[in-house]
Amino acid sequence: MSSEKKQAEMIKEISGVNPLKCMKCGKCSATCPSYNEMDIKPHQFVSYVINEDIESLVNSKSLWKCLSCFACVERCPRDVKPGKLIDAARQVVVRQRSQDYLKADEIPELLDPELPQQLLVSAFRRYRR
Amino acid sequence: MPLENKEFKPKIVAFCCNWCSYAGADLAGSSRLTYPADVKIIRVPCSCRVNPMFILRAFEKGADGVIMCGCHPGDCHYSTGNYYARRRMTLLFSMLDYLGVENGRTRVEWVSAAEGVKFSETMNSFVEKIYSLGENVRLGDLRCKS
Amino acid sequence: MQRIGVFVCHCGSNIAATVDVSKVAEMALMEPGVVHAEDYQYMCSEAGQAKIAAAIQEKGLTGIVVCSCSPRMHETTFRKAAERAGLNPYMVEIANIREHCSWIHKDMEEATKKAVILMRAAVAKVNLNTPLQAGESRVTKRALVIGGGIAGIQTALDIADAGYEVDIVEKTPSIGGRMSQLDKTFPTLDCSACILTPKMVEASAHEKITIYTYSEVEKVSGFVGDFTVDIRKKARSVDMNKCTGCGVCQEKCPSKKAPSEFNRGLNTRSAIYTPFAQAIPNVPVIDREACIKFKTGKCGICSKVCQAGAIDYEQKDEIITEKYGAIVVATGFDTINLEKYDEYAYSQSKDVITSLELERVMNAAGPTHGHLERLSDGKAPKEIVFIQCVGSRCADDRGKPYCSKICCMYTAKHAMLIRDKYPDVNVTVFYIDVRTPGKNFDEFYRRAVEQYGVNYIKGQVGKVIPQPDGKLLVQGSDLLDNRQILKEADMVVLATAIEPNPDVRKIATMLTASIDTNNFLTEAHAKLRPVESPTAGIFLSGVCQGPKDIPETVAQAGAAAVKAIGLLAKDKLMTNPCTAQADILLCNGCSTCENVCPYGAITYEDKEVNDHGIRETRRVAVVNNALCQGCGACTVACPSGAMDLQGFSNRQILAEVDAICR
Amino acid sequence: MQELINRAKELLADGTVARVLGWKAGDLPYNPEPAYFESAEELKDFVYNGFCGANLSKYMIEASKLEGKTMVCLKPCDTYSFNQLIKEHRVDREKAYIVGVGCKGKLDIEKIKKQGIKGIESIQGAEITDDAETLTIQTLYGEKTCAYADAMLERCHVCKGKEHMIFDEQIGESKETKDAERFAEVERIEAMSPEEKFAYFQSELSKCIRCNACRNACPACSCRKCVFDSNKFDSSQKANVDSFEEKMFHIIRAFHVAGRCTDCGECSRVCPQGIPLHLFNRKFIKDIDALYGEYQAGADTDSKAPLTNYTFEDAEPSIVGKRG
Repeated sequence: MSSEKKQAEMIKEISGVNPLKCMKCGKCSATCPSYNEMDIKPHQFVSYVINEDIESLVNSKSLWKCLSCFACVERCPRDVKPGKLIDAARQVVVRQRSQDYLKADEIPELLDPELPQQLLVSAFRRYRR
Repeated sequence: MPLENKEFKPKIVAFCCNWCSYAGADLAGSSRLTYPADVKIIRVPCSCRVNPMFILRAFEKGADGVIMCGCHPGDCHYSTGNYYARRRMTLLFSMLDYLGVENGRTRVEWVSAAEGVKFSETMNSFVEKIYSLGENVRLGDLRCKS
Repeated sequence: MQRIGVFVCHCGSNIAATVDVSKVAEMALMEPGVVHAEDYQYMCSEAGQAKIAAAIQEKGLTGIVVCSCSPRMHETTFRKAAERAGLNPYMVEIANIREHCSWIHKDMEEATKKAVILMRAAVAKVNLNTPLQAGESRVTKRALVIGGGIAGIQTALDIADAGYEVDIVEKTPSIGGRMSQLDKTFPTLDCSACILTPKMVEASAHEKITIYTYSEVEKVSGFVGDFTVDIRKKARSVDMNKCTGCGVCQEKCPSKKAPSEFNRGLNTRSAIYTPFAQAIPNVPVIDREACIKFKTGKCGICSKVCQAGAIDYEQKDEIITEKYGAIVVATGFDTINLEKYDEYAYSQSKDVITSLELERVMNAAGPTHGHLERLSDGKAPKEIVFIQCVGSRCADDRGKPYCSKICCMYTAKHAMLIRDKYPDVNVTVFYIDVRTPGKNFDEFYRRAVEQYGVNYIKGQVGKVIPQPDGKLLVQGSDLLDNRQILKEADMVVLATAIEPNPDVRKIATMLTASIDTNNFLTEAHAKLRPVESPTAGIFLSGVCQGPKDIPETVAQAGAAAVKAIGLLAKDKLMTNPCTAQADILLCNGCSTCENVCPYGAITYEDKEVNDHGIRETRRVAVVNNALCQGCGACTVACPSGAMDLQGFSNRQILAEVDAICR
Repeated sequence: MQELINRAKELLADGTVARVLGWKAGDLPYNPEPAYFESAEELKDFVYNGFCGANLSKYMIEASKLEGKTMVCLKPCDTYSFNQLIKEHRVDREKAYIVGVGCKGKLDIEKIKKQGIKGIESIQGAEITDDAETLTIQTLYGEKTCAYADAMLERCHVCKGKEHMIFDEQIGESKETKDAERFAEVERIEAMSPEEKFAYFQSELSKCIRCNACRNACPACSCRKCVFDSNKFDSSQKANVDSFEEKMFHIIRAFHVAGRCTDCGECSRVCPQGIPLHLFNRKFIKDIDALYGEYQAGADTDSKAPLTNYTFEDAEPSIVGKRG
């Protein structure tokens, strides 16, 4: 199995998603609050996984722009859960050592004092190595 | 076919439902699609008519393989018969396997009235399997075998 | 002991070329019970049949085996031949030595051996055959149609035109159904009422049709040809014989706050009401929940103003019991509840409406008298967004997994009608796929796009956000342009999925008609028997079987009528004698068989039995031969072997097994 | 036990029940037998102890036909059978006054004997109220002891739980006795090679003498007439004339109770030859759980039985070969 295929399989396994169920209705993209920040749009995540183009997916901005708000998961009529796919893609990256998006010492200066603690905790959960 | 089995002529019973598989067998016939003469077909109205007793009895009397064919799930003439048959046969086959009977001796295959080719292919592969397993010694009345 | 004759057919050279037919006949004589065996060129020919008849008579045969082609080919032929010669037709068995032998084997010795074994199995079976009599049951020449929408009306008219009595039972106060709520119909854009009301009038005037409105089916017993049905005629509080339909009562009724069902709750009606002006019968009903007289005991205005003296506050529900030969289900559909689709803000804004509500808005008799306006403030909308597939094609439990089929077409219709009447209004349709198979359907949709400038966007809407100024912010995606769209709209119309009328579950249970996971009634065969239920005598008309548009519904209604007529035209029903039979001495009364019977043919009764001198009352299985189709599911489910199948009995099949394995 | 007897007397006296179905002492200290008691006088013979393994549910089929109610003593595991019989319309709930009796695991005399304890005269510690972890056994050869748990029936080591599924009242405490995996033995056999499996069952089943004790004790095997006694399948009263007969009998028996067997273990308890017959039933239960969803027969009175139910996606029979 090529490594791309392996990674696609891994994403499917981690997310528990069957991308073939997608009907291309676009409701995920329609509902996404980070849509404009993303280079690869939520509905495209699904096609990227189907086409096994994981390289592009893991190098995309979208990977770090998705808020994991799961609005797309909630509203997807086909139970495809694009949010879970991107979450899984993120997992594939963070599972490799030193692929962190942020270094620990970069964080303090990025912090907004108004930021709720809870958000920080959830962010760490998502981005930590 | 292995040489040492040259003398071995297996007895194979096929239960076929009247509406799909028996018609599929008819189609195999009218299309002249051959399969070994070891297979003998018994017509039943539906796969759900096949009682595990029939299958065990066949083995008791010396059958070497028993195959049951019915309509594809969802296509049963009686709407739901093959669903019941599927559960019954799954459990029965599992029990036979548990008792140490080679699981290749029993098979269920869904064959529609249009699948003459599938019928003949199924029978060919089943018979081949039975030849490879050889004579049924684990089930059956051993007196019949002498 | 049977006296069996074996007849081996050459089928020209079809059999004889590979099977030594005379050898088969010769071997047959060695089988137990066989007293006669012969082979002949063509057994199915006149001469061949004559040979069988002669042998039956001369040798006093009690059973015959014909070794020939498939029983699917000539079993009936030989059974009839035997019957003509005085033998019970079910004493005939066929050994299929053509399709299952001569045609597939090349080696003569091998094929002959197999043919002999097949002959033996058939002989072994015939040895255990018993004469079977096809039962007869009478047919009541009257049909019941449940549901008075276009499907029910059309079915009733077709059956009545064939000369049979038909009763329509309709739950609401008037027949007409969903179609009466529609404004225009695709693809020709005729006015729905203009084509429906004449049919309603025709049905009510037809001498063979009796209409029970404001009535429900309460109980069904019996079986094909002989159903007994209790119909509850709910108290109307108005004497149908006296009422002249003048309408004064409705005008004077002081209670006018009840939501109008006909207008989908978009406006209100009086407590005494007819659902719509063209209602049939044109006799109002008092809604006792809303009526002041019923709630407080004071009022009685309708009674005072009624010149005919038709108001009857004392009226009670009435149960009518009637017999029917056939029952047609035409219970139709409703739109799904949108509770779980809060992202579309249906519950938050009056300007987010379903397509069926839009029909009422567009209709001259509707809440806005046909003016397109926002229901919140009555302003004319400038920007309308349609959202397709709301709840359809949905894999989770919020919606329905199927395509509702009619939405693409009615949305195109709505879009077109709006653009036609209000050219300054912008119309946008968000769609996943546009599905328009059907005569002149795609042309219709293309006209909406090309001629009327409806803006179709491939992509779903994620959410609708009501704005403080009353506008609706629609956030959708355009998959072809790969962008997210934010659009301000004045009105949003949801193409809401349709589902079978919720009452259908109850009705199906009463009829023992099967129903699928989506509550659509199951047809006897998806392709070949689409308008019949697997339960004999029950027919399906309209959307209760699956989503359909009007032309399809009418076509299916006619088909269901033809099937019902085919049944009613018979004086007696011949029943298949190969049915299950319960041996009441062996029956445990455990209900296992009842649970696997697809036809509801098995019931349990307390019966007096005499079990070797022990007299007692036992709960035992009883098979209704008119309902049983002979699948045999019960025979295997029965642990005690009490249930057996005539014509395919346990012992017969075992005899075949034994003969083959001998 | 005294509490049970007192309650039985009350119920008989106030006419709630016409009779009591329980156990009375047998001719040996370890073989109490099911019995009816119709008066306070008769109740002096009533016993309830660790050897009262018999599942009385089945007796209620006949008791349901009698005049008046019957007080029946049911252990937690017996109540599953009773529910199953209600579901199959074999017993009349109205005719039963169910006393859910406590249970701290039932004893297997064979297990005691296997420890070399012979010539048994009396056994202490088997009383239900007794908290003793040890049985004290007086024998011809002196006093012997044996741990209670070591003498328990196999079925009690895989106990379904101490809750009664159905009862009118409960008397006595029950103890958790589960200390083994229910399907461990089945799994052990499944892991064998076909040759080993065949040899194992061949050796076990060849002991069968077709005494029909399993059939007679089994609450699910309650047919008015067994198929092996009727001529419906040409299978009546066959003796074991060949190696196949007992297989046929036990496979079909297990199949007929599949989805209905509550795993009460009576078949194995009563087998005079010590054949582990429950392994057939438990195999079906395991398959049903795995293929069609967890199902415990007798846990309720209205669920659809696995063999009278289906889904479109059910496993195909070929799964048997694929599971490996």
